[in-house]
Amino acid sequence: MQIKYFSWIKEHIGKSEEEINLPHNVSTIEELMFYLENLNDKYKRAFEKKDLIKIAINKSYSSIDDKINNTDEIAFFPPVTGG
Amino acid sequence: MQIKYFSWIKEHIGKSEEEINLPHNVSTIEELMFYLENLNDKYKRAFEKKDLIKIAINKSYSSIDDKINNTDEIAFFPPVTGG
Amino acid sequence: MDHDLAKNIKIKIQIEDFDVSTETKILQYKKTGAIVNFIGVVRDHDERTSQLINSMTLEHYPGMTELEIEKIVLKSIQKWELTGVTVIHRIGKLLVSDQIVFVGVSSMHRQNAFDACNFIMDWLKTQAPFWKVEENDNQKKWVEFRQSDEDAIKKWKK
Amino acid sequence: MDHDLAKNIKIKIQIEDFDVSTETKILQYKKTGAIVNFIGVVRDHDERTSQLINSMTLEHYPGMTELEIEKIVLKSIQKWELTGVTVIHRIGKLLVSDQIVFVGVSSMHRQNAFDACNFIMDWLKTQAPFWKVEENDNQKKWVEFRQSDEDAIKKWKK
Repeated sequence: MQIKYFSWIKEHIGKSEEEINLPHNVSTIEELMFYLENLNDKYKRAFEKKDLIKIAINKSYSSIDDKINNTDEIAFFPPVTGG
Repeated sequence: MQIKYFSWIKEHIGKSEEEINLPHNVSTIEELMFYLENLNDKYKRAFEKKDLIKIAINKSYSSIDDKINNTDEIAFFPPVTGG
Repeated sequence: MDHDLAKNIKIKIQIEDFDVSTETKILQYKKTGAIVNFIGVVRDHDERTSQLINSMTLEHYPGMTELEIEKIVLKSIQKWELTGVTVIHRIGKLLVSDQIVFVGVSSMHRQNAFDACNFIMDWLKTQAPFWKVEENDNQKKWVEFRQSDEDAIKKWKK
Repeated sequence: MDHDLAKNIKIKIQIEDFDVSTETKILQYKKTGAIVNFIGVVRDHDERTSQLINSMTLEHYPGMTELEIEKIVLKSIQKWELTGVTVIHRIGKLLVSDQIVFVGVSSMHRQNAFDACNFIMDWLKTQAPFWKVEENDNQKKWVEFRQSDEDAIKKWKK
């Protein structure tokens, strides 16, 4: 599974993307976030303010309950500030 | 008194401006219009559709009841169509 | 009225064309975050009759036009916090696709710029003494005023 | 959707600057009577803290950005009768006074152009995945989202 991070989430984690193998017990975005934040303190800090984190599955806005699978591209980013 | 005509009012009357001496019995815009439309058929036709005629006294929108005097600049024109 | 803003108002009635990029740059001050431009152009047909046209000629009431536009612009800067306002209106003969009018408004925040530009256009359409005559090979025809323009200004009276 | 209009949609994410006059001309079709442009520019200060800035850098989510802007533009042409729509958003490092975004809408009638341009900007502000980081001599700071941008889209949900 491809995961992308943007803005301050990317900076907290220290990388803009990574490839992971989806663990067997992870089938939703919420479970993926829980899995990631328990990897180390960098992820913990990145996912601290969950209200402020937007999620995209395959470049489309998604919610925390959405199902995911190993071929998906997941992205985590803060509220957008362009324009 | 200076009188200016614009758009189709100007074309009906056949001139864009003229200098007149205000007759003694004319003290409002309404009386001036009555005086002008009785001069000849050109003016009569120009002032036929009174609802469609806008009035300015000294370059400021005015109404048919407004008082006028010999030093004023009066203008008659149709609803505006710029922009 | 903000003293600085008074310097940032430009009103021009001219025969010449205008350049939208140049006018946009002029509207840009240090505090400006948003610029909204309106550009009116000559359509190839009469709106009411759908008849094709070749050109139009714009006449106006020199002196009164500038005063009326100034009144509208002053109202807009009393209503919204703006950093600059430009109104340029062309007169004389214009061909299909020619630019007729430019209204540009700059502000710190975009909604003020959108509203002020919309407000100025709506009032200009009903108050500024310009008249259009449309021309094609066979005839010329004075454009009739539109009730929808009168109706448009009601939204600012709420 | 009008087949012709689909050809008149332009969406670009680019590092390079854009020219407002050129983009305005591109939006002009035979039926066009009105063009409304929005131009966002880099202010010299942070909105929340008022701290002066020297530059900002814009990053985005390539691929998703284009899809989100396309969705917004398609919504706008379903809602209003338009003749053309252009959205250009710059990325990378921008200095104070640089142009950030261009949204241009052309239509037969001005109110459609005003509303569609305003609608596209409001949705772009909350949906298109761009992030700004502001820079001055001492620090860099990710711009925080504004509640007022979230609130702005409510006017289109009535």
